[in-house]
Amino acid sequence: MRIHEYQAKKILSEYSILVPPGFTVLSENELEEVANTLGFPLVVKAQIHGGGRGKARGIRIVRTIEELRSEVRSLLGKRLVTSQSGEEGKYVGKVLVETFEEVKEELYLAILVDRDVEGIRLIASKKGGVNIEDVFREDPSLILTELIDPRYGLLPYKIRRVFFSLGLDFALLEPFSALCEKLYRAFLEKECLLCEINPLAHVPNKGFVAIDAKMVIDDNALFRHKDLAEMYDPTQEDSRELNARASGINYVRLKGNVGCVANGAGLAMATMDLVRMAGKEPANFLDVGGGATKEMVSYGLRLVHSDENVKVIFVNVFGGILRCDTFAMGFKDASPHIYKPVIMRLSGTNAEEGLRIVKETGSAIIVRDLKEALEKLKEIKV
Amino acid sequence: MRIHEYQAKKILSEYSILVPPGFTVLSENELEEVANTLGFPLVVKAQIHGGGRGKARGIRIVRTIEELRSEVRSLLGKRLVTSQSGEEGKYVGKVLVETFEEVKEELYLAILVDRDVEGIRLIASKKGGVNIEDVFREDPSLILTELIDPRYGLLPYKIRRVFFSLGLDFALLEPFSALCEKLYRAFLEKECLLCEINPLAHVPNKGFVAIDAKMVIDDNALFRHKDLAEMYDPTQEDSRELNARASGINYVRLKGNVGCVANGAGLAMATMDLVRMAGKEPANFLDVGGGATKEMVSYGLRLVHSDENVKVIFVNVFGGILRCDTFAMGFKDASPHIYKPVIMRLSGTNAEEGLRIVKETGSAIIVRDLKEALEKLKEIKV
Amino acid sequence: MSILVDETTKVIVQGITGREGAFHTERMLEYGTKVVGGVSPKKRGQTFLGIPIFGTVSEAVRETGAQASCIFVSPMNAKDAIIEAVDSGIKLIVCITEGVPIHDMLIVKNLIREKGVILIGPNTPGVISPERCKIGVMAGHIHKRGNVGVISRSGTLSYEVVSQLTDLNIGQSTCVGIGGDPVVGMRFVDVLELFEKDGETEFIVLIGEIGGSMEQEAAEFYKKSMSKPMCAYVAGYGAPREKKMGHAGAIIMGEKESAEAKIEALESSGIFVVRSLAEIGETVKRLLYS
Amino acid sequence: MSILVDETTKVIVQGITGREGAFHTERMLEYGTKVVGGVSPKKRGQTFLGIPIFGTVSEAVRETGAQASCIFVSPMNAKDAIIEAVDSGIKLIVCITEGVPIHDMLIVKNLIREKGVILIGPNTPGVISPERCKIGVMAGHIHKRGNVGVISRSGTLSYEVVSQLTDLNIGQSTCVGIGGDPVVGMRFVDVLELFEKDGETEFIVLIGEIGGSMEQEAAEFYKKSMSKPMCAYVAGYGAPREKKMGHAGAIIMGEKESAEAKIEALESSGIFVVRSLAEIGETVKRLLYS
Repeated sequence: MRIHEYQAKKILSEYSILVPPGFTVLSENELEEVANTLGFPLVVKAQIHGGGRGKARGIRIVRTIEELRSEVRSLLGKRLVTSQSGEEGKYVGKVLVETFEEVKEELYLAILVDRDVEGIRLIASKKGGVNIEDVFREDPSLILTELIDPRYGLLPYKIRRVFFSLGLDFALLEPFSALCEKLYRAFLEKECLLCEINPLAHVPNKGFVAIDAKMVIDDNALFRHKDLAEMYDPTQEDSRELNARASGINYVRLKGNVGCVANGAGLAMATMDLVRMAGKEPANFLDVGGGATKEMVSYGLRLVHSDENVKVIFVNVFGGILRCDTFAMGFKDASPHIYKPVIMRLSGTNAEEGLRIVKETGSAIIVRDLKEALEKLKEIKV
Repeated sequence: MRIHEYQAKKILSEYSILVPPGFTVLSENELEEVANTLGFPLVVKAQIHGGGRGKARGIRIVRTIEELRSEVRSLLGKRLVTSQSGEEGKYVGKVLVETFEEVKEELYLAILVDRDVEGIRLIASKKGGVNIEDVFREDPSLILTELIDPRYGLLPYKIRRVFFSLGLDFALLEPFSALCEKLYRAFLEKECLLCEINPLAHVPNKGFVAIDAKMVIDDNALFRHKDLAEMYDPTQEDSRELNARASGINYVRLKGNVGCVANGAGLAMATMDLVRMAGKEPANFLDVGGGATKEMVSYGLRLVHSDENVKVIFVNVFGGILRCDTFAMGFKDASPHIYKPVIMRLSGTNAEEGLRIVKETGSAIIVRDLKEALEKLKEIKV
Repeated sequence: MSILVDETTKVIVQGITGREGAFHTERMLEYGTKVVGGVSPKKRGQTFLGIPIFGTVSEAVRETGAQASCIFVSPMNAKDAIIEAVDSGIKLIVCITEGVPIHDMLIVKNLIREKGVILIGPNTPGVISPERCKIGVMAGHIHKRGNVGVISRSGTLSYEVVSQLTDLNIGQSTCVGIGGDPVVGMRFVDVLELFEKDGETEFIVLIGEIGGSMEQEAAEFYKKSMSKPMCAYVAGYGAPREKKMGHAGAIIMGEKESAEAKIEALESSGIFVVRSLAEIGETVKRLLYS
Repeated sequence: MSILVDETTKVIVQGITGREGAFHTERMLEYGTKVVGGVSPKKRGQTFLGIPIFGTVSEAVRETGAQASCIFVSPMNAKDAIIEAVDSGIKLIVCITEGVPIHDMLIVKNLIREKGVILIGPNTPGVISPERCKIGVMAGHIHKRGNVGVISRSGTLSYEVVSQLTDLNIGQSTCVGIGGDPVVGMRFVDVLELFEKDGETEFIVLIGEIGGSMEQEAAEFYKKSMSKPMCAYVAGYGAPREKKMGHAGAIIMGEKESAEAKIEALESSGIFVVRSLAEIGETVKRLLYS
C-alpha cells in the first residue's frame, strides 16, 4: 500500500527523523495562518500517489501569500497528470505546504525488501533528487547497497561501509548512522516494502533532513497495523478497481477493448496474453478468485461489461475450487444485463453442467478449448 | 547484578505483568497509610538479596495493624540470616508490604541464559513455590523447558509446548502466552541473566500474578541501562568487597585464615587451591588484575592484611602485563603497614628486579617456586 | 521415483480443524495421501476422520513419525507454524496460507536456509506426485502419473497445463506450485535441481509470470547445470508496471521483472518458450516425442 | 603444523589505534606475526607502524587478503566488530575485549555456528603457535615451539603452565585461551578436536575452572573421540557458590559447576587431573616421556 508523502513524513517524524516544517492543507482558508507560522519561501506539494510530480508542476516554490494562494488553488481538488499517473491523472485532495530548504547536495537513502535476494537492502547514493533507477542505469558505481539480515538487524558496520563510499565528512558518520538506524526501525516496525528518502539533504546547524519521502507498506501486514491501514486513500485509485476489491475480486483496468474474466491470478494473466496473441488488447485483468460465489461471478461480469471501452468479453475459466456450474449460475444471473458478445471457455470441474446452464441463457459464444477461443478472438471485430 | 524483589516487581509491572498491590516501606511511620490503602491480610517481606527468606522468617503474614507494626519493626534495619546469606546475614533496609493473595496452585516460570547450550531457556513447572533445583532433583519430569533462539524470539508454539505439559485449563493458554511474551520482553530489554517468577499464581478474576520475582542483570550490559545500574544496592554486599571493586580489584572474602594475593582470576583461584593443598583454608580470593598499578597492589595487600582472620598472606604473582617490579613497588609501599608473615612467589617479567625490591623491605619470606611455596604453607602455623 | 513426495510420505496437517484444513484433509485422504495426524491446539486429543489431533507439531511428529506438514493456518500464524514445523523435525513443509506478511517470510526464509529444510509456498496449491501423494489443494483427478515435471508460480495455470497434458495422455512425475508470493520457500532453481536428478522425470514444464527474477535465475541454472528438455510459459506479457496482478508477487517493479525480459532470458538459455497458453500441451507432446 | 595459526596467517587488528590495540599490535609484530592491516573508522587512510589503516574490515580484507582478525574494540562495539569480521570473510576471529554483554554473545554465537567461522574469546589472551604466530596479548617469550597443546579458560594460569613447560624444555604446538566469559566462541571440545587431528601435537594440557560445564563436555569428548594423552587442572576447588571469582564465567551456579564435579568427570574419562598447580610442568614431563 502506498501512502502519501505527508503521511510518510509524519511517520519519519515519529522516529525523530527531521523533515521540513510544514502543514497539510485541505482548503485555501488555512493558508494565511500557515504562511504566518512558517514564513516564506515555501514549497507547495500536491499529495498524490506516484512520482513525476516535479515535472508535472505538482511541486512549486512560492514567495508571497498571493503566489501561495494561486498555486494551492490550481492544485487542490484537481487531477494532476504525471508521467506515472495515467492520462486521467490523480486526484489532489491535499497539498503539503512546507518551508523551502535551500540545499547544496541531494543524497538518496532507502531501505527496501529485495525479493531477488530475499532480504532487506539499504541503498544510498550521493546522487539524490532524481530517479534512482536512472542513476543506476547511468553509473551503478554511484549506488551503494548493503544487505541486512533481519535476524541480526542493521549493524553499525553496514552503515559505515555505505557511509565511507558516500564520501561525506567523517563528522557526519554519527548523525548518518543515527538516521539509518531510525529509518530501519521505521521500516521494520511499519513492515514496509520500501522506505525512501529522496532527496535527503544535510542542512548545516540542523542535520539530515528528509526533503521528500516515500513509503510502501506490505498489504499482507496491515492486519497488525490499524493506524497504517487508516492511511489508505481511496481517491488515489480507480473507483472500479476499488469496488471490485471490496467484493473480493482482483481487477486492474487496462487500455484495450477486450474484457477478460478468469479464475485465478495466473489464468487471468494468461487470458490477457491470449487476447494479445489474437492481435487485440485486453481491457482489464480480472480474477474472480478460487473461492468465488455466483454473486461474485455475476458482479465481476457486470463490472467488465460496464467498462465503456469493452467491445467483447472473453471468459476463461478452469473449474477447480470454483466449480464451472457455480460460475455458470453467476453468468446466468448477470446475463440479463449483458448485451456485448461473450466468448466463453469453461473447463474442469463440473464443466458439462456449467456449459448446459450457459447454453440455456443463449448469451455466450461457447468455445471448446483455448485454441478455438484464440480463433474466435482473432475473428471478432472490435 | 541481583536486584531486590520490589525492584523486579516494578519492572514486571512496567511490562504489565500483574503483581500483588503493595508498597515498599522504609520506616514504620508509613505503615498506617499502607494498611488503610491495602487492607488486611498483608504480607511483609524483607528486601534482601538471596533466597531462603521464608524459612528465616523474612516473609510474614499479618492480619492487624499491631502485627504489621511489630513484624516490620523486627525486620527493618536488622540483619536477616538465611541459609544463603552467610552467618553475618543481610541488611534489611526496606520491607515490601503487599496484599496477601490466597492461592491454590503455585506455578514456576523463568527465563534464563543457559550457558551450557549458549542460549535462552524458558522454564516452567506446576510445582512452584519451592526451590526449583529441589524439584528438578526429585522429579525432573515436573520441569518443562524450551530453548529460545534470540534471533527468532519466543514464538507462540514454544509457549504452547510448555503450556500443554503444565496441564492447565485450555482457556488459560492466551493469558499464559501473553505472560510469557511479556516476561521475555523484559528479559531481553533489561538484558537479564535470569527472570524468575516463583511462585506464579493464577488468581480467578485477575489472571496470572507474580507472587515473588527474582531478576539478575548482566553486569556487562549495565553501561546501556542507567536505570538498572541505579538499582544497585551496596548494603547487600560485604563492604570490603565493595571497596576493593571500587579500586578495580576483584576480592571475595572467604572463611579461612590464609590471605591470598595474586594477579589474574585464574591464578587467584589456583592460589586458593594451593592453600587448601597445604591443609589450610584461604581467607579470600584476590586478583589485583593484569593492569594493576603499584597503588592497587599496595591497596590489595593492605586489604587482605586488614582482615582480622588472616594470620599469614600468600602472594603468588606471575608477571606479565603487570610486571614483577611494579608489584614489588606496591609491596614496598604497603610494607610499613604489614606485620603478618608474607610468603611471596614472584615469577615472570622483571622477576629479578622485583625480588630485589622485595628483599630490601625485608618483610617477606621469598620462595623460588610454587613447590617451595607449598612447603612453606604446610610448615607455617596459623 | 518422483521428487519431494511419494506413497511413503507421512503427512500432518497444521490447522486441520479450520474450514480449509478440514476440507482439503478429506480430499488428500481420498487421493491416498498418508495423512497421519493433525495439529490444532484447541482440539488437542480429539480425532478428525479417524486421524489424531495434537496440540503441538512436536507431539504429532513423536506420535506419528510424520516427515511432511501441510499448513492451513491464518496469515498471522503462518510464521509460527512454519518455524514450529522446522523445529519439530519436519523435513518438507507445504504452506497453503495466502497473505503471509513479507517480513515474516524474510525471517522464515533465513531459518529454512540455515536448517536445510524444504518449504513449498506460502500461497501455493502444494505438491503432487500423481497417483501416489498429494499435499495441497489441487484437484487430484486432473493429474496422471508419468514423466513430465511441472513447476509453476500459479495454481490455476498449473491446473490448466496439467489438464492439457493429461488430456494428451502425458502423465506427470511431480507437479510443484512454488507459490505466488514475492518471497517463497523453494524457488524455481531448487525444484529444477531435483527434477534434473530424478530418474522418472524426462521433461520439465516451467510456468512463470511477471515479477521478481526467478525465471532468469532458472534460465541461468538450466544453461549451466541441466540436461533434460524443458519448455516454459510466462504469464503477463505486456502487463503494466507497478500494478499487482492478483498474486502478491506478480508485480513489475523494473524492466527485468517483465514477461518480455523473462522470455528473452529463458530463450537465450535454450529453453523453448511457448507463447500461447493454448499450445502448451501440444508443445510438450511434440518435444517429448521428438 | 600447529592448529589455528601459523607463520602464513595474515592478521588484521580491529581497533588498532586504541591504547590496547596499538600496544599489542607492536608486540605481535615484534613476535613475527604477519599483521597486514588495521581497522579504525576514524583513522581510515593513515598508517600505524607502517601498516595501512582501513575504515571497514571488508576494505582491509580486500586490500590485504587477511584471514584472521584480532579485536580490541570496546565491549559495546564487540558484537558489531565480530559480525563485521564474519561478514567480511575473516575465518579466524580472536576477540580480546573483556566485558562483552552476554546477550550480544548469544546472537554472535548463533551467527558463528551458522557461518562456520572460528571465534576465540571474548575475554581471551588469544592464540599462539610459538615462534610462528601470536594473535593476542600473551607474553611471547615464555613460549617455546614444541609438541604440547595447551587450552585454558584463564590467561594467567596458562602463562603459569606454559612457563613451567618451557622451563622444563617442553615446547608447545599451540596455546589457546578460550576466554573467561560464560559464552565464548570455541569451547574446549572444539580445540580438542583440532589438537587430536594435529600431527605436531603429542600431548594436551587443559586448564579449566569453576562455572559452566565445558570440562564435563571435554571429558565426554575425550572418552569418545580422542587418543592422545592429556592432563588437566581445574581451578577453584572448594570455591563458594554464586560468587563470581574474577572471570565473568567463573561462578558456581549448581553442583555440577564446581571444580569437584569437573575433576570427577575428567578423571572418570581417563584424563589425569593434576591437583597442584605447582606440579603441572613435571606431570606433563613424566606423562610425555613415559
